[in-house]
Amino acid sequence: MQLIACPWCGPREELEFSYGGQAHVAYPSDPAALTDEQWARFVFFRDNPKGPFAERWAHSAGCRRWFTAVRDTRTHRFLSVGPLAASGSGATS
Amino acid sequence: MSTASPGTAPGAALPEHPDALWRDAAPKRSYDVVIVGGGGHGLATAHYLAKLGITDVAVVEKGWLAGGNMARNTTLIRSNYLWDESAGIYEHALKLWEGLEEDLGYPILFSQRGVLNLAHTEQDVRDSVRRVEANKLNGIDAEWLDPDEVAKVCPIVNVSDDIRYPVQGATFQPRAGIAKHDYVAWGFARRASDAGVDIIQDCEVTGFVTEGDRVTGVRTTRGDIGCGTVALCAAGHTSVLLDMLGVPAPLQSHPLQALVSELLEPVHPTIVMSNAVHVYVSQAHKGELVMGAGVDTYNGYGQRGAFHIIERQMAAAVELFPVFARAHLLRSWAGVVDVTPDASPIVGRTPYDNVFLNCGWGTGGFKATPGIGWAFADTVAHGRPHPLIAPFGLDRFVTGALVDEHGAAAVAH
Amino acid sequence: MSRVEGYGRVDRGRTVTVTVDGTAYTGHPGDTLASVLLAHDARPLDTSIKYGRPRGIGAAWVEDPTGLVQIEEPFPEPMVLASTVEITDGLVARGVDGQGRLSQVADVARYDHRHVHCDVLVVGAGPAGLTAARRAAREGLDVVLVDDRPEPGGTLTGTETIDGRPSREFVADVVAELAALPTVTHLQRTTAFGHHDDGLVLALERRTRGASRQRVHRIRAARVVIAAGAIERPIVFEDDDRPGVMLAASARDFLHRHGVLAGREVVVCTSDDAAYAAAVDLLDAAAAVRVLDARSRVPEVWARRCAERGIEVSAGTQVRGTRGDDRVTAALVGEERHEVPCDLLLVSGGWNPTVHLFTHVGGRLTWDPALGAFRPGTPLPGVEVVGAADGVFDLAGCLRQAGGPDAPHADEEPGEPTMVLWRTAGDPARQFVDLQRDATVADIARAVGAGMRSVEHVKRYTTIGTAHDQGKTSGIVASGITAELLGRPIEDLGTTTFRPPYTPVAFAALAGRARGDLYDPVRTTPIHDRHVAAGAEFEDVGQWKRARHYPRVGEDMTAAVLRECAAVRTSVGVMDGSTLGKIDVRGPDAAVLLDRLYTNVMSSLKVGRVRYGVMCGNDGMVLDDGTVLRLADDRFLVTTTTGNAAAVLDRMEEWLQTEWPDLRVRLTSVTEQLAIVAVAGPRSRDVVGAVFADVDVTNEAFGFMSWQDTALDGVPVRLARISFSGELAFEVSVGSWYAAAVWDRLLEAGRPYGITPYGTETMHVLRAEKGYPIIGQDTDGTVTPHDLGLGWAVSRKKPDFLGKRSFARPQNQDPRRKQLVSLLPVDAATKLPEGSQIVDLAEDGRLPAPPVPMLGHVTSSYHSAALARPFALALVKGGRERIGEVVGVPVAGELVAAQIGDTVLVDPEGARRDG
Amino acid sequence: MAEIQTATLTARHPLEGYRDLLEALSAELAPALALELGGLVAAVDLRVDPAGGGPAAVEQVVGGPLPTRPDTWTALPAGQALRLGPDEWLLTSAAAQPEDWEFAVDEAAAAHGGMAVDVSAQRTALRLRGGAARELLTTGCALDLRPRSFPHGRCAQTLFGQAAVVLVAHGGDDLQVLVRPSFAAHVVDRLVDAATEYRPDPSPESGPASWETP
Repeated sequence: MQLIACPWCGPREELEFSYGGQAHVAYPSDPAALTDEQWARFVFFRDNPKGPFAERWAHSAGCRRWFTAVRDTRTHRFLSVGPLAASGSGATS
Repeated sequence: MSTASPGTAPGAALPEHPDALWRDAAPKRSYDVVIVGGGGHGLATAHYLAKLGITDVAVVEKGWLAGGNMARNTTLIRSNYLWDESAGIYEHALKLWEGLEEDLGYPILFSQRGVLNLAHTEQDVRDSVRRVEANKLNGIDAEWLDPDEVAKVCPIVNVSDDIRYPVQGATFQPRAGIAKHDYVAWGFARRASDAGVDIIQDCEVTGFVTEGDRVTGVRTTRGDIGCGTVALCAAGHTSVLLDMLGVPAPLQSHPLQALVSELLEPVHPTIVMSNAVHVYVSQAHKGELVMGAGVDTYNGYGQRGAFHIIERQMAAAVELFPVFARAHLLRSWAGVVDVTPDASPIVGRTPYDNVFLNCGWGTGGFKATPGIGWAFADTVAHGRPHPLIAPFGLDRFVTGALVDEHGAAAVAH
Repeated sequence: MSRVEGYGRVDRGRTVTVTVDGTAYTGHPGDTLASVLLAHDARPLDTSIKYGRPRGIGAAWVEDPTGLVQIEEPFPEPMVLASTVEITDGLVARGVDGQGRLSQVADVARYDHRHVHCDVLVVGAGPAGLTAARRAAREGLDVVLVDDRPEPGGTLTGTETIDGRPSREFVADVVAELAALPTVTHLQRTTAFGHHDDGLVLALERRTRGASRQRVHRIRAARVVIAAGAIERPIVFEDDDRPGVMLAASARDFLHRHGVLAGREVVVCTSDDAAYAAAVDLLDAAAAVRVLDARSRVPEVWARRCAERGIEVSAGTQVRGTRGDDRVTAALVGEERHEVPCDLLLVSGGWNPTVHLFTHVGGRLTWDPALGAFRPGTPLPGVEVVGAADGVFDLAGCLRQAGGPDAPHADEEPGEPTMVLWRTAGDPARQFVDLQRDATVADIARAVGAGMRSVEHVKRYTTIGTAHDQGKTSGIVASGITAELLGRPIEDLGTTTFRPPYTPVAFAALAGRARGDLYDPVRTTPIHDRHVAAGAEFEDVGQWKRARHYPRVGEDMTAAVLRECAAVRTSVGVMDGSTLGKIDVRGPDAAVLLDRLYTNVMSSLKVGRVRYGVMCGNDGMVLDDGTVLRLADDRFLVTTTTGNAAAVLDRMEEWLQTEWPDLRVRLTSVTEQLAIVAVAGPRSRDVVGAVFADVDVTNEAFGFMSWQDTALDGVPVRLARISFSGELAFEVSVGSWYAAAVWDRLLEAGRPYGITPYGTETMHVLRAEKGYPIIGQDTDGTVTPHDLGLGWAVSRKKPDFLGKRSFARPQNQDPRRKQLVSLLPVDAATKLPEGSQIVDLAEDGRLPAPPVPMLGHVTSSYHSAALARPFALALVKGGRERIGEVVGVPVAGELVAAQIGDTVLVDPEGARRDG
Repeated sequence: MAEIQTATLTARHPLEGYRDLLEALSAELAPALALELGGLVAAVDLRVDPAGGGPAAVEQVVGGPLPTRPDTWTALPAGQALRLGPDEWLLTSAAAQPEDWEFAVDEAAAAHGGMAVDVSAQRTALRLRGGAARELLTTGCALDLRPRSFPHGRCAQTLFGQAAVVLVAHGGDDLQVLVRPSFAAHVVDRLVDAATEYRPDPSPESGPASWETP
């Protein structure tokens, strides 16, 4: 169980956080204009790299703020955390 | 061959491995079929391809043979899935398991001791009855047991009301079982190797040579290998390969942890799964308790998970099985499972004419091994998806024809 | 008896009696089961798992591969090492032949956890660990020192000299210095068993006082100092598994800790200097000793000491095997295999640093040819390895490395390098590598012959290293022998992975306090006491306990629910709806947010009004539903289902924060701020009107799907005309401090009408009679609003909302999709089991042989008081087109005929909702 | 059920059923440990941009400074101000009625685009005092609660056991735990269970009984 540095609360146990998957996936500006395939790509497809991965996390048991992080999926270690990008952070479901 | 063979009850001595297993091959210039991934699925595919007369085949494995999820899983075998599509492939696999020892000429210790899927809430009960009724109509052995009947099948389950989430009943599939994973992998490897398949270890795929919509070669750390057809069987590492091909797939790789206890006198005659409290447990042949946990929440290829998940799992185990209190955790480990949005596998075509995909099995890969090996071999041999796997194509995410096992079955492992 | 006067730190003034394999033995406080058995020259403990060969005590601590016992009394505990069990009066144990036994009764012992934070954690209280802990403590740091043995000092025997004094005095001084500091926590009998990221080390304390038997310390340290020592390595030879074959340092340990001489006629075979100390010590304790050194050069200092004592030392000599029945009677020495009588054969093939904790966090090992061992390679940030764990095997070096500027001093001992000797010549089938698994060199040879090239494959083929000891002594030897057989350097092969835990940990210790009701919170509403007092039966809904029904004496659930249903349909009932999720949605863009989240339009809702809403995922499947109250232009109160309350709020926050941060909206959970009591039935107006006399509750003044604020004795209360039963109904919401009082007032006011508390089961029946779905029961993540007949709640006007685009996918256009319908058993008597599948009804009315195509399943099924018959809701393929058709439902092997109907079975005109 | 006969609506503490137990336990464990129920106080969740004039306007109304640093709190004349997030505070008052407190703070914040929502009954408070108080919390909370890391003036939203809590450090060994009412029993049950450790005779039947301790 590693420590994750919440940009607001500071380092806390991993258990306090929830995972939001890939970051920077923007909601389509006009879903109706998309083909079924393009829509499926947005709804279901996310990157799955072995290495650094930009992700969204929420400090759900703390300040409940979302933030972005870059994490190495080979080691599971966080490389950096930062506030959310201005837009297109990729809420998914 | 469908009954538990003697000597596979908990506490039995393990049979010896044979004196010869597989040839450690060096890559040739090219093969009719290159199977990427020397795990259970890759080896089973090679075996069944050989049975179809296709033996100019290489299985390339980046590490040691069957050292990925095959070496790390908890070996549950069952087919009591809700949807027809899932039941179809898993039941086909189960039937093959029932004859696999003979087919492979290898003591795989397939022990059909049944699986109980516990229900703890009213909704669990509804979901369970629904699945049992669907199984019956699909010709799969299944029954619903009330708590007293659960206790008869597995006397150590605490069916009293004094636990936080009392057991309301369980589904039971008597033909479910466990097998010895290394024996299974090695059995497939030996037969494939005997038939002429090259098994090439320490051979990591680093890229593909493409010509239009065909892949003509596989780049590896041991040189380029020409190929007629490529069959991807890389489980948790599939995305890494697909990224090389530029083929997107809705896969996410997560750690999945498991653990064993010391050897114990027989105490647990069946398999018990409880999704509500995230625990599944059986007692393996030598007597150790083998347990699996829930999937770790975040993506990771690290083959390790967070210990708090193990702690939570231990709490659940002691709740359900009070006699486990002083059993000891001997060893814990993790594999990398590739999960999909609907908790069903992705098998079938890719945008490349001669590349076939088999991935996304999540926690269900081991139990499917002979079934998918058989159907995937048929697919590769005939250049089209076998009907059993046709529902599992990538296109379902576009049409919306998902096979949503987590929403409905409440049974993920 | 092999007890030696003048040796050992056991308390000889007191006697403790234990029973092993039916024989009573006496020992002293400070003894272990192993030392007691050795003190009594006890017969072999057990026999081996595969070949039934006798096995005894092979080492003095956790590395022993053979001395396993089952504890029977005071409480059964499977498979523990005799060497680690401290004796207590009444302890009953027996040897284990392979499998432990679990107790058949529950363990009442208490286990707990504690989180600990420190600047420095030192693992191991041997000379290096004590020195490192003292150094850190003197710097003023918060220090935690853990050590798995009963007493500090590690393997210091007391014969060493540190800072010019006997080593045990040094140990006592350091311990006293640490004990005097409030910044130091020193825990003995505490095994650091797992090392995780960011300095988290889990340690199991076997407690000797306090409220729990064992405690897991979750220690988060800024710096972890691993001073875990080293494990002596055996040399493999023929019949090396015989009782009486022991690691050399363990014999010293038994002598100096327990005053037990493990043998009187001793042969020491070694390829390393350290074993000489055992030879000398045992001779000094009156044993006869002979040393066989596999190396051609004998270390000078030890040669001299041996000569002084008359110990015969044979250089360049190896042991080849043993003789004996139940225990060793002779060593077979040299190529000639001549017999040297002995009752104790001590072995030392050098040392392996205890690298487990270093590797748990990804530390890589490197082969050190000078040491003949794997040692920690590239350092890890925040982790230090000192002393023998780092391959520093001499005392002087350990102290120097761990001690810094004021390091304690010990004299250097010049010596000869260790010779790497995995095995001596002999019959591989009788050369045991893993004594617990009965695995031999022949097994490794077979594995290699079968094509195995990786140590992981060899491990799996032979099972070496998979037993209770996880290969503490056998693992690296197996790598070495495999390397030899393959003709490759051992550094190419490496080791198998060291996985947590370092030593076995009881399940219950890991579970800690999370057992019984503490396993998971039991959430109750502020009215819970009232339900208990009224005799309610409860059901688990998530973590909540909800009143399911309120049986009267003699009633089963069916009878109670029929009565409660009838009360609501004919008079009035009350239900506690406080578990519903409630979210305050505020800000100028509140309506915009809700329009994006709900399938229907919320921006057009007028202040004072209520609207039912449905939420879908991006995949177009129903996620949740509930009511939305518009409190002001910029303020809404949203309710969610009980089970989804947290998930819905989380999802709303996720979209708001990550996708639409430009929206000026804030979300606040008020789930527990507000209690809700539903008052339902034709007399509900009378009851609510009586309690809230200042509110005009007429239909004209207080219409359906509207809300009004009022007060009760000055306490704000909100009333809403919301019905989940089709009856005239009000929801009363109040700050939850006052919920029980409001409940009481409503019951009091309802007494003239026979007001009846009703539970979730009754609520489910009433809503089902009206065709209202329960999300999660009538849906399963594959159901759209249209499938539920909620197309009216899906806006056509809004350009987009979450899930809308998915409705246009081909699958969503399929007329054969499953749709929610009612199902009435034709016999008007059978209650179809929930979850039942639905099939076409064959002409003969029989269930065909499988496979049988399925049309859908029964999602809800009840007895109806209003209909005086059982009924069900079901998802059926193309169901709405099939209304009126009769289908079959397999129940206990028979097909029950049931007719498909519209979902609304009671009051289809909706006449009752206004009273 | 004395409360239903009174003329006015009676507020009931969510942990009322534990009051006697905690009093008895505190008496037994004094001075090492005291566990008390907090009072029912008005509380609002304040959301306002910290960079604008909102905080200052609210300070005027609540009569004290709002905390500026993450995970800290300040004392108000009759309550507390806890910084819960970048734009979020919890403001309590033992002197105001919940609806009045909400109205007052909301009015002040609204002028600056902020808002306040009544959450008086959304959390309940426990107080832990005594030399063992911090250690008791370490049985279920992973935060570093050493006095130097969690001194007077700090607060933190975190987990205790399976429950979300807000921990608040007062002077010395005096700590406050805020928890949702429905999780409060879980927290108290765990604390009471853990407090067994400090009893003069800590349950010999389940601890390391004499036959197991050398």
